[in-house]
Amino acid sequence: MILPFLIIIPLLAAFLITLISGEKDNWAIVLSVLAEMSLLTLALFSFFTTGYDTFVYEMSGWKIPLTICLVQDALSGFMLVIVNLIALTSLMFSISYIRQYSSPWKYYALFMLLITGMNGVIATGDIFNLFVFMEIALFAAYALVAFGAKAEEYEAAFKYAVMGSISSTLILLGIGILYASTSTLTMAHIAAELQTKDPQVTYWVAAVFLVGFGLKSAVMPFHAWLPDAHSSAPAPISSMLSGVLIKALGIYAIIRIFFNIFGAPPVFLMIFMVLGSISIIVASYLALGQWDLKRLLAYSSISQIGFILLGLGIGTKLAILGAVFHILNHAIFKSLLFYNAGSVEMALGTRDLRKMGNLRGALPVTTSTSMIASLSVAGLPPFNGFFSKLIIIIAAVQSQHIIYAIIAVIGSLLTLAYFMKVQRYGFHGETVINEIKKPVSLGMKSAMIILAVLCVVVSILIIPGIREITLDPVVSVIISKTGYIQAVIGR
Amino acid sequence: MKQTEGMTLIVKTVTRISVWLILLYGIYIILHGHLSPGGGFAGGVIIALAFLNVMLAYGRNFIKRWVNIGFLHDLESSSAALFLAVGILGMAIGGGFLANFISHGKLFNLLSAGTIPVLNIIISVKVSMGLFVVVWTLSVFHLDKGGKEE
Amino acid sequence: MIVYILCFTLFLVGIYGALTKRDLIKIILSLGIMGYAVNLMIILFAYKEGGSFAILVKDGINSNMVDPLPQALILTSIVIELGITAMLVALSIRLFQKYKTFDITKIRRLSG
Amino acid sequence: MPVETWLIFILGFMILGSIIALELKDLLSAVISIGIVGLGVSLAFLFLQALDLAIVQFLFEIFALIILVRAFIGKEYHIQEPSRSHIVQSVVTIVVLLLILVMSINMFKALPSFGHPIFSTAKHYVENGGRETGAANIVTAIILDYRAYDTLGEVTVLFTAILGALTILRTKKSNGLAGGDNEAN
Repeated sequence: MILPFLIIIPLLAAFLITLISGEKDNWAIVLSVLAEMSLLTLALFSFFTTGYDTFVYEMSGWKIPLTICLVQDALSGFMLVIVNLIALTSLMFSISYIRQYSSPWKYYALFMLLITGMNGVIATGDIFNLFVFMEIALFAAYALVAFGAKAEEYEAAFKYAVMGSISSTLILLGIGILYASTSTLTMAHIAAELQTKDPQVTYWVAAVFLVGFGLKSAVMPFHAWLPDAHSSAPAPISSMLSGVLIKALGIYAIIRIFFNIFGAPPVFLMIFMVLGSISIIVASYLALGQWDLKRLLAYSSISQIGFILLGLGIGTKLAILGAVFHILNHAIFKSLLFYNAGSVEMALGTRDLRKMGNLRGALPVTTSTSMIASLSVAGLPPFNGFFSKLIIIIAAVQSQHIIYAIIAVIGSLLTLAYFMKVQRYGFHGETVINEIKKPVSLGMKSAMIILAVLCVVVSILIIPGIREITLDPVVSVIISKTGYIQAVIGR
Repeated sequence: MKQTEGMTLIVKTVTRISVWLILLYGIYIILHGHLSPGGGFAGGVIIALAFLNVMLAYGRNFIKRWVNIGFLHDLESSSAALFLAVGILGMAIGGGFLANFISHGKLFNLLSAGTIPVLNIIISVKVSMGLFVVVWTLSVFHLDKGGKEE
Repeated sequence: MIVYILCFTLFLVGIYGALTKRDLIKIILSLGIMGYAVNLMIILFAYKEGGSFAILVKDGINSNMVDPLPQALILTSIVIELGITAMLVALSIRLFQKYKTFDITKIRRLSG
Repeated sequence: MPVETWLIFILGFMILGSIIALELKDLLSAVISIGIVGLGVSLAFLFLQALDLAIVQFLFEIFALIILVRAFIGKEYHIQEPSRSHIVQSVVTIVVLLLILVMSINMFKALPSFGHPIFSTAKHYVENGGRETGAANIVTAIILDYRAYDTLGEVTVLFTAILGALTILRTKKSNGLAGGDNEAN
């Protein structure tokens, strides 16, 4: 019963914002923050009450497969918590950051629509509905990337929109062929039907989905749009895009479709491992050469997505635990790093690492939180990034994939290298900077501090007693593969 | 090139008659959406095209004098909110979100099928207003060529 | 079977345009072609031999109908396509205003 | 003539029209030939007994044409700018796409053949849709009753697209849409 509200609340907020808010007043901020706080509460509540159960909400009072259903299990609850947590901090960061643009209420309305789209994708149990809500999130993202109204932003948004549109059309083609061969749209029924059909169709559709969702999650051969889009957007949107959008639309959809519908065919796990390791190495290498802070972070996102995909591809219980944990960790530290970049950009008017200097005196909060985030993403103990990467590497060794383990280690070292570069040139350089154009506001500071604290606190999820109630149910949903059919149909 | 004055007198006269026919046809399509082909989307586009017809024939200033574009945009968002409200009512009264909670009536009657005609009307308002606002914005933007630098 | 392959060919023509054309308007048109092909493909899957439209008629029984569900999906898909067209047109107008060209090879301020 | 023959004819015509549209140098003609291809889709929908879709496709086609022509005419820009020809790239793309086409043929053979859908979920809609929802048009019954949630999503997509287009086109001095309050005169 909770799930419909996770779509209704942001949707209502978006419609009301466009109706009542004008240029000057603060209704948009009040409404969106209220909506987001209630969403986070609901998401946390749904995650902790679900456990190993699966609840299905059927729309319009009909039964599946006649209608659309929302599926609430540990995986969707987990993703909802991540999305809404990052969204809340992003809103806190936006309040003063967005004042520099005109018509901020449009920003908040689009932001709420972005949340609607992501929540809808995560909650739904119907494959066409997934497509529709994915489009909502993407349309909002295209407009938000172009929000700053600069030439580069339009260029990035156009590229993003073309790529997104190609991938969406591919996904729709895949959905159509699935419908033709199974005559249903509910994911659980599709999964049940596919087991009796010609595997050729499954493989073809899986290949199409791999390209489509690969484009959405920007794994390596399909990554071309990401560095432009994620570095051109306003900082809070960059953090939403890098932190959660590519995971909700890309990785989550890949998990649901490849594991729960197709039952994780070994060929595709192999492809995940290969694509993941290519992403790790090449994107880290490209990040090393960047001097634009936000572009560097965008490339870093690609390589961290590679870690998640590698963990999923290894496919053992431990590896999937690592991947799931890394989804959460990457959302937290990458969002924090984009906030850091945003506040530096606002304070100094540049994001070129060579033009920054020693910011310890001018921006103390930004500098110290960026240190935490950098160490975390580079995988140093005791921060959260260390544990998830360690788990993935151990799992790779355990399952005899020594080469992949070595690649992951090299990737972590490269990550450490380019974040040392960020720290060395960006925040602890020789020229001491004391003057800043615009002060970093309280909302921005508190958003950064919350995420920095989470970087440390989240590590405790790995402690056995806590892991059993948080991460283990999520892993069990993924690892049970087509157990999803039983959970949804045979209630 | 000053095109805000609209087209020739012949076009204007024809438009004055034809636009009402187009509107009538659109309304027919919307109201019979649950009985015959068509429905809210098709009808909404027809109504938007009728508005466009007026805009092309009489020029933008004519529209600007008679209609408040901001109001059209508000109408669009409020109809979207109304759709959601019908859904929530369905949750409160009927079996689930967006349930058809009004009595279904007799098959083939104009007043039948519960919430379906209501939703058709809401959708048509939304679609027609939204599409008209988009074309309006595109053509207004074209007017101040070069735009103002942000 | 042959209609499926022809329809898929149309889809590939769209992909070809989207990948190789250098003009913003041509790219928008290519995306449109891809959309048409997918929409038509899904409706092809719905056709039933000798079937008629999925509307009940007052007198007489319309028993042999085509599959109505894909039609409902494609209605949604057409609207989504119109939305993406509107947004891409808006973006390309803005790009024209900033760069004074529609050629994507000349619009390249972002590196890599 | 059977439906399939008509469809092959229409599809061939559409493929030809698309290629012409993509290769034409004059952009206005290209836009119009895409419009004709779209009308071909509408015609195909009629043959496939999808009446609602034929109407909607026809109207949206006109609308998309108006948007494209309205937006690009008068920009002193009708002819595609001469650009470096990428013959190698085009050839490689065509070869790869042909390979994909050849590899897909077996998959299409494995699907239910044309005119014989599986019809399992749809069976319920067709048999009971009218009685259960009160709507004679089964497609309307699906989009506004059984799967109304999708339609809510669709309305939201359109809303987002329009808001997005307005956001992209907003000028600093509100042009009458950004604020919605300065048009009151």
